[in-house]
Amino acid sequence: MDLHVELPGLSLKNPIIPASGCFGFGKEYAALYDLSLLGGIAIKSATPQYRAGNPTPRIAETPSGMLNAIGLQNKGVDSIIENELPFLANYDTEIIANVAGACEEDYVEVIQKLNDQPVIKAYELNISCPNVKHGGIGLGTDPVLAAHVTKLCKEAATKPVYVKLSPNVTNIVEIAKAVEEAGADGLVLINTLLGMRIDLKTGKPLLTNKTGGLSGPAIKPVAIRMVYQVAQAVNIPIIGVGGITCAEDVLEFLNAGASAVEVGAQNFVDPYVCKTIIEELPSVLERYGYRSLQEAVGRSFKDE
Amino acid sequence: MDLHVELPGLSLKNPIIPASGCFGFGKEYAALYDLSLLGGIAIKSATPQYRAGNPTPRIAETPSGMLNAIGLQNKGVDSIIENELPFLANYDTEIIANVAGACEEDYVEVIQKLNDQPVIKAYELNISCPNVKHGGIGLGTDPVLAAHVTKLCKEAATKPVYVKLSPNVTNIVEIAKAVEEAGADGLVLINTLLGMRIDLKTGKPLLTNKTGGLSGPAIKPVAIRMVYQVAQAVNIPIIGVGGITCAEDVLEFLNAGASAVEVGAQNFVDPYVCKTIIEELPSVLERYGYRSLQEAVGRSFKDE
Amino acid sequence: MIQEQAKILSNQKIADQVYKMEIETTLSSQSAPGQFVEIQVPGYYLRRPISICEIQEGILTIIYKVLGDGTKVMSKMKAGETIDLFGPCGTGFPIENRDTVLLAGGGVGVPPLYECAKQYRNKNTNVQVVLGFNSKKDVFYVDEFEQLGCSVYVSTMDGSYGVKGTIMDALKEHAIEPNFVLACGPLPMLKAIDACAKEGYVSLEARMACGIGACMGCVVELVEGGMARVCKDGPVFLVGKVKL
Amino acid sequence: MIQEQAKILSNQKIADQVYKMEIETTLSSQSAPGQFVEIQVPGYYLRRPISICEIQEGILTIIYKVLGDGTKVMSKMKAGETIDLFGPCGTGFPIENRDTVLLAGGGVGVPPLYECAKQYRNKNTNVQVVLGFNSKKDVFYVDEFEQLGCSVYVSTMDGSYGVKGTIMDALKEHAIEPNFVLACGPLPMLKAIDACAKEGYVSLEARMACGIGACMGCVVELVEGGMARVCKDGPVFLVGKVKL
Ligand SMILES: Cc1cc2nc3c(=O)[nH]c(=O)nc-3n(C[C@H](O)[C@H](O)[C@H](O)COP(=O)(O)OP(=O)(O)OC[C@H]3O[C@@H](n4cnc5c(N)ncnc54)[C@H](O)[C@@H]3O)c2cc1C
Ligand SMILES: Cc1cc2nc3c(=O)[nH]c(=O)nc-3n(C[C@H](O)[C@H](O)[C@H](O)COP(=O)(O)OP(=O)(O)OC[C@H]3O[C@@H](n4cnc5c(N)ncnc54)[C@H](O)[C@@H]3O)c2cc1C
Ligand SMILES: Cc1cc2nc3c(=O)[nH]c(=O)nc-3n(C[C@H](O)[C@H](O)[C@H](O)COP(=O)(O)O)c2cc1C
Ligand SMILES: Cc1cc2nc3c(=O)[nH]c(=O)nc-3n(C[C@H](O)[C@H](O)[C@H](O)COP(=O)(O)O)c2cc1C
Ligand code: FES
Ligand code: FES
Repeated sequence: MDLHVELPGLSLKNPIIPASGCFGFGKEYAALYDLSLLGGIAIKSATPQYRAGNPTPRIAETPSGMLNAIGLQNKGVDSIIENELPFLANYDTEIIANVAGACEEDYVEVIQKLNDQPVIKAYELNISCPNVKHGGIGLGTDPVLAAHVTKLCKEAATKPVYVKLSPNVTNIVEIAKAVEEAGADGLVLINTLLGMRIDLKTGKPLLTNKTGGLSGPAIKPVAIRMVYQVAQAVNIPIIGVGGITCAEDVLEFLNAGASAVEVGAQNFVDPYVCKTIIEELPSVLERYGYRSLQEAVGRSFKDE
Repeated sequence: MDLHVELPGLSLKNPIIPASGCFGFGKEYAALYDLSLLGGIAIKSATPQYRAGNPTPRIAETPSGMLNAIGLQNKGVDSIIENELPFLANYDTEIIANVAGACEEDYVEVIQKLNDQPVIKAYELNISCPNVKHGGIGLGTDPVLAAHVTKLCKEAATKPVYVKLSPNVTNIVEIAKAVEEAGADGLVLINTLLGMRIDLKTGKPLLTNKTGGLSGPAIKPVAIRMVYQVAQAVNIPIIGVGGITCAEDVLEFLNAGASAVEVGAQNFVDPYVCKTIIEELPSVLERYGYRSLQEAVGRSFKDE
Repeated sequence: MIQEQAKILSNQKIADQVYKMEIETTLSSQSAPGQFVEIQVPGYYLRRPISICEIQEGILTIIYKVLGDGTKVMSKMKAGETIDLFGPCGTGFPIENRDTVLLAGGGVGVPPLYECAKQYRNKNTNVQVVLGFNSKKDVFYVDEFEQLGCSVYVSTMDGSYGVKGTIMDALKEHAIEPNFVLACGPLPMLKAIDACAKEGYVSLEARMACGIGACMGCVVELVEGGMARVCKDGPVFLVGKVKL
Repeated sequence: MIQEQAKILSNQKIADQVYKMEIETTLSSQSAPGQFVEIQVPGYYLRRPISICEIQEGILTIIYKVLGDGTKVMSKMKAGETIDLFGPCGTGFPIENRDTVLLAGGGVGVPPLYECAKQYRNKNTNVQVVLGFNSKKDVFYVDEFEQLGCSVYVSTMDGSYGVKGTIMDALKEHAIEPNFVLACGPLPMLKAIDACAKEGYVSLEARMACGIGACMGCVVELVEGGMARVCKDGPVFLVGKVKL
């Protein structure tokens, strides 16, 4: 079965994309399998400057999931252009640059620097970072702020802009619509849920950063719900993320309304997971009676 | 170790309370162990009238958790007073009446009817119901609405009022503070996260109600985070709920800032779980060096 | 009701995707035909309800079909390992004084009828059994029912064994009157039995959480109005009692 | 690196809460001393990093302490069962040309030093081994190191075996010079070694997610500035290289 998916700026040979922060810049996984097998790769968040990230421990396990508080550690956009993109140019896969920052100007700066990098096919705005200028409210949790940063990025960008939304909101549809109206070419749903674990030995939070982002199978029902709600409310494509471990999970996201998916934490558990899913997806689609991938998209809310 | 906890209206012999909707009115579990062992019981939500609830299927399994869409099925407050409370009066445990409704008047009506029932020691307002009058916004997701229903209930109630908050909000602290200011005697954190599963065989939501409430260990990190955030912002006690399966989990909630806890879905998995936790809690507290239960409360954010 | 880490005595395939497990457990002393056990499958959150197929001293037998992840894990369990049981749950089939009883089972609805057949045969009741499957490869327990002295009739959808068609076709073919029927199987079959049986009981399935009547997850509507819990008030209901 | 369902050959207790597991695996052909494997424990999400203790043809040995839920499950695995391994991960201890090497291990930091000892002894290097434990009941592998022809010194915190105190006390007591040291153990021990060793390597622990260098979960700060990944750039680092 043909797994091809055409999205703004992205011509994906299949809908499987490793999620940002869960695949580095591909080098480590390239030692395990050919990255050209992948539909695309969402590379680790880039900020204008080097960021050391949060102090360790940054990782905690949870039931069917994990918490991370990496804190956007990255070498800064210039170093990424110099040291990471040339390697990725060797592969026939669509590279999505995940863009982050502490304020709106940061997003614009990163985008301006990446605009003339041909290996980058689209941007994904990570607006879930809780440390921003605007009175401590995350850009991603307020529709007005989310729309504004989207608009600025769209003006700066020469490539399509996807916005990756935070699930830690009362009304995901409202934010999705605001971002669509501001010109977003697509949405990525969802980033991590805000969670915490306490180390019983000390009685203190296990992560030095105290809270962390919850990902893994535990959050899949929340991600599916949000994709389902948003897909019915917007007219731009959705890339689904959250707890995917197998081809069946991918089908669930497609049914919920996603056109493609990103696979995050499961890469840590099963380093071959993306390759395996790509191999198994055709037979899973056939088993459930689909003649094309497209037929599965949004089936959960479409009349038949 | 003495496990006694004194909370407004509730003199709990231990901090373990089966959560509303997960223990019915106690009858079924009374066949398994003596309910007088329990600190208290949060009984199934009561509404003014009989409610049939949602069509089935109402239950779906998820990784480390489950979805439910019972839809507040209950026989109405009058029937509960007549048929359920007399049985509960036989036990030496503190009964918390969980109160729900489709509008503010419903809450007040239920409370007025329960006020002269001596077996009820406190109210717990379930303001997470998404079907209310106010333009489809849940009472529990808007600080102004949440405060208002709290105020009305406090005026009507002759017993302490706890408010059970929805985790499906951008800013749990804001809502908790609004509710505290409106006179709440305590908080219960958290109700279920809104989630969904799709049945791959049909491509449609597995639950007839489409979305359901996610509970179980999967949501514990979110619950711990919210208890931790709210405990530092309010001066009323918190009852922690979400994913508790064992005495260690209880300690984690105490450390996060809860004074007592409710145990929900785990009753289904292990029908003796509350009894077991009560038996094991003293030795778990001792193992981690506590001389009293109180020492553990809020340790995660207290200087030592 | 008891929760127990019970010992698996055997776990063998008896038809396509269908397994029979014998379990050494004290639950057997409390069990009645038509009741079920709730099984904790390692790695999965909710317990799985599975009917009791046979009750012996200190031993319960269950028969289950691999339908999803949990039953798949169960099918890999080995004799000697333990399995976490809770039960017996629910209200089973009453054993009444009757001359003749017709047992109608479809697919994995067959197992609970076996203990019914045994107990009715012990009372010297005349037991007719009609079993419906999809295909020959799915058929099981025909010999076992015959060895109890039952008259057994089989139907398969594809006609590869017995009468071609449903149980209703087998009843017609063999001119069996559904006077007093105990039925367990897929919903369309139960509807057909519920409509034609003079008297009897049907056993239902539902997605369950608690399995003991506390959560209201598994309800069915009653014809007379109101709700009943499949796990507690059922799974066995009088014919004509519930809206199917 | 390979992901494999490998066969457990044995899994035995060798000290208080400490187990030794022999695994038949093709990973062994790629493994070097100081590298680790990532173990998938059924029922738990993240893999557990455990050092390689010994490398034989087609066999890896690991030694692990039951510290939490995952290692508890591991301790119950039986010979003949399979275990899901990924690895070998990380950059291990280089085997250099030296006259004498001092191996310093604390608690479950001891295991990776065993393969180092073996490979250095194969080169006829003079190998001194100093092992630190809490108490006599925790001591393991003294004989095994001696059988390789190493000089072994032991310290216990309570003095119930060997020198009372830390490894540093044992070094002082036996007047051993920390010239070229390979160390693995708890942070305070590594700090002490890092401070006094002329040359050598320390092996670190960190909470890991990916184990292959992609997630930045396990980083340590470098003395020269910047970050290194324990799972990929380490776990073995040159003495003096990282901020401990
Ligand atoms: C009272 C009762 C008696 C039963 N007796 C038998 C029996 O004797 N033999 C047999 O093979 N099957 C029986 N079933 C059906 C059996 O419970 C399901 O096939 C089984 O739960 C599927 O589990 P799974 O993990 O393989 O499927 P999954 O799809 O992975 O299960 C996911 C969740 O859905 C539930 N679920 C899925 N299918 C069903 C179903 N058909 N009915 C109820 N819950 C379901 C599971 O229990 C679990 O909670 C019975 C069901 C009920 C309610
Ligand atoms: C490179 C490396 C090599 C190691 N080699 C050994 C060894 O040879 N023998 C041995 O006994 N132990 C070793 N450890 C420590 C071992 O990884 C932990 O003891 C183990 O992960 C605890 O798992 P658990 O499920 O029992 O604990 P839990 O507390 O249930 O684990 C929860 C999570 O925290 C992680 N975690 C908990 N403690 C540690 C720790 N100390 N270090 C890293 N992650 C931790 C777990 O991996 C898991 O992700 C090593 C650690 C690293 C990083
Ligand atoms: C260790 C780790 C690091 C992450 N870093 C980023 C990041 O830099 N930028 C981003 O947008 N999302 C980041 N994420 C979120 C993931 O891309 C993904 O949205 C989330 O983990 C949910 O998917 P999953 O359940 O498949 O992991 C990170 C997740 C993990 C686990
Ligand atoms: C089947 C089911 C029914 C529930 N019914 C109610 C209810 O009637 N009222 C209420 O306030 N909460 C209800 N809840 C939510 C629980 O009380 C609890 O807040 C939630 O399940 C999280 O706790 P847990 O993870 O321990 O289950 C219900 C939960 C479940 C699983
Ligand atoms: S499953 Fe809970 S009431 Fe039946
Ligand atoms: S654990 Fe992911 S980089 Fe080390």
